[in-house]
Amino acid sequence: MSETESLFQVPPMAEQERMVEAILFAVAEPVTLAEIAARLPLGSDPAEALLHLTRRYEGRGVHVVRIGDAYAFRTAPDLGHLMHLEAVETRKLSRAAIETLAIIAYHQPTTRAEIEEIRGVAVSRGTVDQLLELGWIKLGRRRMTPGRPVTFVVTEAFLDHFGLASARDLPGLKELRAAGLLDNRPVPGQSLPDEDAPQGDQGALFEDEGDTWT
Amino acid sequence: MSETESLFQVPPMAEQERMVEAILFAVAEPVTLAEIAARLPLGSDPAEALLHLTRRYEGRGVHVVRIGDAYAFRTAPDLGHLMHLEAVETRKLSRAAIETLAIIAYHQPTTRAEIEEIRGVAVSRGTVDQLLELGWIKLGRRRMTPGRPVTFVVTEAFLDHFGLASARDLPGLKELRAAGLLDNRPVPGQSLPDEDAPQGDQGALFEDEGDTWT
Amino acid sequence: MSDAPESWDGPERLSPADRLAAEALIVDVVAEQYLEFVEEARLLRIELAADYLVMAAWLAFLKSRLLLPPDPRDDGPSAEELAEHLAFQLERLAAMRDAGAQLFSRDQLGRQFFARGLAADLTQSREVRYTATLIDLMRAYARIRTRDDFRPFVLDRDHVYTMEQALDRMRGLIGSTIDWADLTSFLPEGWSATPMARRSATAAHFAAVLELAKLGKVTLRQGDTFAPIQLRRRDP
Repeated sequence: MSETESLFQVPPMAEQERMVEAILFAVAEPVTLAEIAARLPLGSDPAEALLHLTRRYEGRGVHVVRIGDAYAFRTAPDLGHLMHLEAVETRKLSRAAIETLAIIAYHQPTTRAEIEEIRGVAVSRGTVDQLLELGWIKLGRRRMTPGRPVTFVVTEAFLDHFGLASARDLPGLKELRAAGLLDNRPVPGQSLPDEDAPQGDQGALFEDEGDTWT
Repeated sequence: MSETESLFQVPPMAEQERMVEAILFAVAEPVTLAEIAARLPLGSDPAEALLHLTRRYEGRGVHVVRIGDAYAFRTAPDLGHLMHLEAVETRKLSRAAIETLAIIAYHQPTTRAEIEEIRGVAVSRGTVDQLLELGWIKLGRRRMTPGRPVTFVVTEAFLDHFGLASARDLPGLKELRAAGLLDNRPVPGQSLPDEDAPQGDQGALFEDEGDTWT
Repeated sequence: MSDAPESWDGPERLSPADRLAAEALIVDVVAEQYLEFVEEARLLRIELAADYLVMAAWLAFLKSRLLLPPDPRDDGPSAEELAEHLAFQLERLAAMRDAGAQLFSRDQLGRQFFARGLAADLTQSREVRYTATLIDLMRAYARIRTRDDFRPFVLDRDHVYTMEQALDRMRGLIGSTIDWADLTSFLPEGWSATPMARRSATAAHFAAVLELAKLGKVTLRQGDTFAPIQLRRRDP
């Protein structure tokens, strides 16, 4: 028996499961495994407790869902009609916003220029703003290409909203990738900046200008 | 057999229990039997379903409790201590604080005098203290100028909170403009400049800061 | 059923010239119809989505490429390559539209499934936590900087190195550049001290050597994106 276990009483697994149940029930937002662990007594096994809990709620009116590396209770989708009073009437997204969101989700991290390349039209100001404000996209790392453009990625709130455990679970992702439709293909006669170019010395001349290019 | 029962398929009791479970979970306040009945299919027996549900949650991490003549899920009293961390009230940062934070993020390392110069108003001690307490800013090196003023820089916790990989990932002014953040929504009582107004020296202004973020 | 693919004389059995001719014909017909449609829509004052117009422009361009005999000196992309890329773009856009539609046909939070409604019922030990989002931060910064736009116009010339100055300077220096040398090594002393001065001097010298290259006095090269720009005297 390790010192930790002898010093602290580790509750039995059934009790740990109760604790995880109480924590997940208490909040509306997904809770990460690390956050759960921080609340459980030392020596607990939150992953194991979560597994038990998930099984217990299979087929019930609420169940445990995974969102990124976090977990939450959500009502079973087949019972949605009972909650019509709670249903939130969200502003309908424009076609442009839906396309932009899909492009970011399937091509992430992606830049504004790439979104425009795929859509064939300029991305209107406000479209990206709207998606940012919904909390469905956020800024990713800057791309190490000329201009160091910011990239966009989808958020945990996006996954939560669409009931996705991870971005890998996007519908049709594998097929699209296999069909080469997620490749970045340059327009004939124009070369794309080489993204695998060594990045070590690129700052030499334009080091300070990074932010002023758009 | 009554006419109602023959006309409508009454779901089995297990299904009714699932429904009550989902309703109690999703509704934002305690629900009365009458309210539950109104949501369930005709011919259901909410009292019976509620009884089953209450029994099912006996000894679990959450319970079905009666509050007046309404019902709700509540954390099991013995697990209340797990929720201590949860009992937080979130408040938006004041405008002075968010502006000060923004200036530090974009200009770091920066001194109080510089913040005041950019904001055009004095920075109250409380504002800086608040940001320090939040762990979003910290003291940087002293500036090697007369008086050797302290400088402020943003912290790891700041990057974490705002989902940034580094302070370099903050969008530049042109990107803010492109995202519609500069002119779509004027702050009440403050007019923002026309989109087409000459922007000549704004780029130059911003350019100077390139070096200061790393 | 299984022998269908073998018996089918697909485009790959055609000679490249035949294929191009066939594709040209198809594109021609499609382009014609498309342009007619756009024109009609315009006459009917139907508001066309911008991508329709982009497509029309693409097709018109492609058609012109296909109709004109290829210029042997033109090393630009062939009409065939352009047609292929257009097909890829269309397919990719359609795929993204479809993906968007699929996304929104999923069960959604707050519509088909719900989060805990009573999440705020925890009242023990209340702690105030301040929060702000990235949007708040960016808005705040944008607000401050926009305010600055109103400052009276002044010329900040302290750190500005003009192209004329740089040109004068470089004219005197190029004689000694027999070997390749980095542009940055030509910056005047004292002009690397502050970022503003360094940038201004760099830009001015860059413009100056471009001018000298145009006059045939120097040769410029750059190994790669972001690589140092190098120059060498060009002997007449």
